[in-house]
Amino acid sequence: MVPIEHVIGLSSILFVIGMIGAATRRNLIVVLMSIELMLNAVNLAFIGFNRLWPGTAEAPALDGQIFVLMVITVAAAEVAVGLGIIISMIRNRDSVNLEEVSLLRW
Amino acid sequence: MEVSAILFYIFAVMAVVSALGMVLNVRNTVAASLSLVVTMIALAAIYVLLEAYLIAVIQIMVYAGAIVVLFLFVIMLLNLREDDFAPGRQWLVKFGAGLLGVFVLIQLLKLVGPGLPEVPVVPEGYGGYRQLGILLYTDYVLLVEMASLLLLSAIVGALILAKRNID
Amino acid sequence: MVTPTAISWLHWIPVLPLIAAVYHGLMIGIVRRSTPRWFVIGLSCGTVFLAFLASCAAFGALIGMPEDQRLLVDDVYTWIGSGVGDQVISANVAFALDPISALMILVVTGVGFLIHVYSIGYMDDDQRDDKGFQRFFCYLNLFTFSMLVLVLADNLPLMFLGWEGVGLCSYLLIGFWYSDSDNAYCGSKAFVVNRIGDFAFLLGLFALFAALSDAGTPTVTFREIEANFDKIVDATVTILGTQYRLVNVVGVCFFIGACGKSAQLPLYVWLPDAMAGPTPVSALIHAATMVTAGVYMVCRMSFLYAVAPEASAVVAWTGGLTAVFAATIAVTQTDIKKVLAYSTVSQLGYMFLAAGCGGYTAAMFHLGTHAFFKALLFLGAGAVILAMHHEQNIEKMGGLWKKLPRTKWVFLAGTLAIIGFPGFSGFFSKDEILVAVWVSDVPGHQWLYWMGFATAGITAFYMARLFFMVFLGKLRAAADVRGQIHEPGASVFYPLAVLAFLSVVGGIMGVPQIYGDWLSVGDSNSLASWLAPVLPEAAPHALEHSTEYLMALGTVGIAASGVLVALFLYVRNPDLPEKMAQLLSGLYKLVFNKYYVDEVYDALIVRPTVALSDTVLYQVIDTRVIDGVAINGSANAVRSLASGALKYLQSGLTQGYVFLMIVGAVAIVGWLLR
Amino acid sequence: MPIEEICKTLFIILVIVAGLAPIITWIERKQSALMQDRIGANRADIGGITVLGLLHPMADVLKLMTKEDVVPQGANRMMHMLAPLIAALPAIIAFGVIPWGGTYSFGDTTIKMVAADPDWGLLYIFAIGSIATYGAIMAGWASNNNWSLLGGLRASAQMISYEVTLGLSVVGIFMVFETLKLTDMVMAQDTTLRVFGFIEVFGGTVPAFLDWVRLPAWGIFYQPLGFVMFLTAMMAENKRPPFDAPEGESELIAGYFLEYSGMRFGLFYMSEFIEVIVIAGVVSTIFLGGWAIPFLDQATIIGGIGSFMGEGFATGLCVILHFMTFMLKLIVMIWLQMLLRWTLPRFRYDQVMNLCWKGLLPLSIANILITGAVMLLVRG
Repeated sequence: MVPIEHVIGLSSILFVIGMIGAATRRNLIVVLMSIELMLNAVNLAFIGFNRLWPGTAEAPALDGQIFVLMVITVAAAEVAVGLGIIISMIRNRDSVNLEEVSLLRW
Repeated sequence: MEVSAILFYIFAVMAVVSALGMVLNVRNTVAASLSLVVTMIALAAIYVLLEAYLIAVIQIMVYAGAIVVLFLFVIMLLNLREDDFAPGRQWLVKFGAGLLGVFVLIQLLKLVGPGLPEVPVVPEGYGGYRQLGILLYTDYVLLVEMASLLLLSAIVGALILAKRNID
Repeated sequence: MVTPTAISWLHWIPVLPLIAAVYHGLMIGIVRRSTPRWFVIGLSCGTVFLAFLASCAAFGALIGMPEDQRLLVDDVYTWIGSGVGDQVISANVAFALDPISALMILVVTGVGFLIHVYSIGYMDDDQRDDKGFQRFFCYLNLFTFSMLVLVLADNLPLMFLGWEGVGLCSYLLIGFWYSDSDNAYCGSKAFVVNRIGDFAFLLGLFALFAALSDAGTPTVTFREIEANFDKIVDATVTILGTQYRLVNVVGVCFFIGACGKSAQLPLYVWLPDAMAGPTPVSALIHAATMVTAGVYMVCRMSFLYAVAPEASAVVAWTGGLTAVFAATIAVTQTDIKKVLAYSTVSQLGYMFLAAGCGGYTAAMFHLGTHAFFKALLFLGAGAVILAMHHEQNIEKMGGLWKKLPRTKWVFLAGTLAIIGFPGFSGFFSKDEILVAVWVSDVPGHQWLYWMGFATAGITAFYMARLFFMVFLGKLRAAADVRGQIHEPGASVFYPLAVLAFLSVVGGIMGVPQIYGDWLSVGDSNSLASWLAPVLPEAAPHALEHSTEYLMALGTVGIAASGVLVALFLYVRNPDLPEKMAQLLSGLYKLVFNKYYVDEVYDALIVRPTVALSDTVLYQVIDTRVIDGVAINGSANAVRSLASGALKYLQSGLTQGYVFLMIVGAVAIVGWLLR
Repeated sequence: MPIEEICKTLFIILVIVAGLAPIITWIERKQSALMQDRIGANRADIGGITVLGLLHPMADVLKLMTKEDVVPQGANRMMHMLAPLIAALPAIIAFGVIPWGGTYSFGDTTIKMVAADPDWGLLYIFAIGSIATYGAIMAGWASNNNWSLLGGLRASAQMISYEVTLGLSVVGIFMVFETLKLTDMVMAQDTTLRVFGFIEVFGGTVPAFLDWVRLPAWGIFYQPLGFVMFLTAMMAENKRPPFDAPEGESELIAGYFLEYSGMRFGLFYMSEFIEVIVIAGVVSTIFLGGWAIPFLDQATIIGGIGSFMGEGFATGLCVILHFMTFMLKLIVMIWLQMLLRWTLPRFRYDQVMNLCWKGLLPLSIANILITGAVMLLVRG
């Protein structure tokens, strides 16, 4: 197996890609997908680090993987609500352009 | 180089390329989300290489099989064929974001700079459903309960947001 | 050191009334649905009766144990746990039963049960729409719970909890008829005056705990304090440059707390006003149980007072002065409940007199007998008030001897008991106190003795006056109620009968040995031997029997003369008191107006406080400083900052926020990894 | 050992995909004809020889291969081309974990009659099944046709919904067998179930004559409700009638593969039939004992025959017997699906959804609860 540094490096690259996507794309759906990508990058880091400290057969240390499960749960919830928002946004504004929903400002 | 390392690099390149494909594809939202699926599956393969089998399967089932399908579903439901937003005053933003991204990348890589220990041999049953399941329902049972509450509230929230009129 | 024996069901004694109180509270406050009266009665009286039975069982369990090991502890859970290592404080919800508390729970639940039963009849005509009947029983049960917690508490904080609980219930019950603002005022007064005492109580608690933790044994449990007490006996504290012994300071602080709760000088002023509450409340709270909590606490801490002669002297002198002072006021009062209230203050003074002089057994004895006869008197007064259709002025009563054929006998029994008629309970307990005062070495104990002696006479006088004015002479009632005067119902009378029986024979538990010798009873003062293991008794008094007989005879004599004077003044020559009052109008007015104590307090404390609060605290500190600077000022500052500059950050563009978030996160991570 | 794996993979592709799937088309034609009182396929002939119409599959393949591959105007060419592959691939690779037989040892060599035997075999099938959704979605979207799009939408919604029930309905089976490994599941079913054994749970003893009343320890006897729900959900995942709302001819013409022709259409067509086999394989593996012969476990066969015919021969015989048993069960399950497909009319779309969310999902959760309670009672 490759050194875990490489796994973390991959995770960092994916995270930054997701970050740039979330910050620059104006399509709300793509922004949501970029956030998913960031979450996935974090998951990869969790799994990689967990692989370094796996515990023993009697006392497994699987905190990283359990956290990944929780992140996946949160991501599912987030997507459900996010897509609900997108649908109601389309219904009200007929667009998923983030710049068109800027009513809530000074 | 051993087989697993080769596979890792193949999947890593696949993940990065498809992630870039997702972020940079400004014309076609469906293609972007299908790129995301490729990233997910590549990551699942990397999880298998890291011996997190259950997580890998769940990654495919939940991310590839449900979350991105939901994305596609919504995209198709709303019939968003083209991501045709007017371009303009994007250069600055993109440049700034790129700069920031590089900076964050450097920061993150500095984090692992000191070097990590050697990858140990995994114990018997690592990453399998037995160990994870036992942990989930003993030490982390509160987390499971909280997750169930979160999902419930997400269901209700999504319903209220998406339904035209609640009677 | 007594090793405690574990007992698992002791906590049910206080919890049972609590269940009823919580149920009533829920029904009144949350469910808001009326409960049938029979159920209210059954639940309230039933739980208190069960608590009484449990108390009897606990008492029996205690009797069955060896004499020097009588301590049952029910440790329920850790209530307050704090600190590490040596510096820990651990206050448990733990109930301890030793001979003193056993005596107290019998009184509280027994008399309490009788008063619950009495209340059924007394409150029956309370037909107002705010669920008064159920509310009354809710408070009454809550009071019973609090009092039992106070009595059974194993440590000072838990005792303080009960202490505050009874104070709260007292407040609630005094202002029970809150629609009359006077009653509400009286309740507030009781509450505020009690706060002063409670503050001192807390100070004493803190001082005691601080000293004990300095000595290396931080504890708040009574028996642990007692076990480690020799470590702090010689400790001193410096207050305002003067050194005092710690035990004296703590003792005085606790006693000030007791003054508030037990209505001693100078904090007695709330008790006469507390008569605004329903009569069963006066009987239960303001005569039999709560007001004796101070005496109980002093006896509980007797190991402290035994080595603090100065504090004991303060207790004794305060008690003695209160006894005389309140008795003189009682002479002129015309409200039947006020007379009894001042009488209560006076009798409580008696108890403190005894406790201060080292006669803890005598104090507890008088506490018990007083609970019987004073509850009886109050309830009897309640019966009279009911009969007179809520007329409380004794000048408008008179001649009820024929009208109330049953009540008059029980009232007479109570009167004789408090006067100290030979053989009645008050006779023995009062004697015990006077003997204890006579033999003590408190500075000026002869004075105290004569004060107690005089009080006995005055007590006889005013009680006789009360009895004569109510039951003898002409019927002075208003014309419209004359025809309707009637005996109260069964649930009112039977508790009276039981209490009358107890008042008459209650003294049997503590008959002094000199009378026991007549009947060849070896150990006639069973109360003293019962309490002996837990109360430090003063050195065995070396009085000759003849001296003791003489003292008893003297007391009886002065009581008899008091009664005779009352007979002369109020039965033979009903016009004479009026003339005397006119003759001594200055003195009469002074006494009639309770020595103007309320007015003096009002002028010296209440008005300056109100004025200070109104002008400085309210108009300057609250309005200007807190509202003006702290609240509006900070709000204005935030608002101007936000509207001037920060609002432009809220661009409405989601990705602007994402950018800012990333920049912030990068800054934090960069700083962490610098 | 790569050789062994390659052999197994080739076996799967050749026997199942290339062999069994076309034959099933014939079975379906003949069976439907039988049910509808027709004769069925009998026209394809080579020199007048029709062989009961068995030549029809061959003719089909030839026809599909030689037809023009049309890509409609405005379609996304790449996705349009990829979609059929993505639809067919998961169905084929799902075979990897289905055991065709048990584990046999000939002297030193041990043979496992399964291509891959991971610890999480059943989860693998679910994961693969969830990817299959993309074929329909991509096909529907890439065709640039409203009916296709609607078909793709319906397909994705239907498959996502039934995946939930699919997973939950077999949780009871996981609990009973305490494993996710398919070979272990079959091993656990290669024994018998004492019908009256529950008496011992309540402290009684089982009378000897009742102790002889036994059933094969198949999943279907432990989880009858789970079996029904799993089969239903699997069939719904396959989008064949009666769950063919995504491709309902009367509403959507042909749904998501409306714009396909030639061999690409053939791939969609084939993938459905392959999935029929997958369903049959999975169901018979986890509910019907897989290769296990009722009342005759592997040790008994090898011990009984080996005593007079030699161990090697007995094991070989056992392999053949087990494989035949599995094929028999497979065919019975395929036949059952055909029967259902030609018996039931198409559900309306809302009926499909109601059946899933309001019928099967609560039932499957109740099934889990009841199973848990019973297991707590029985196993303590």
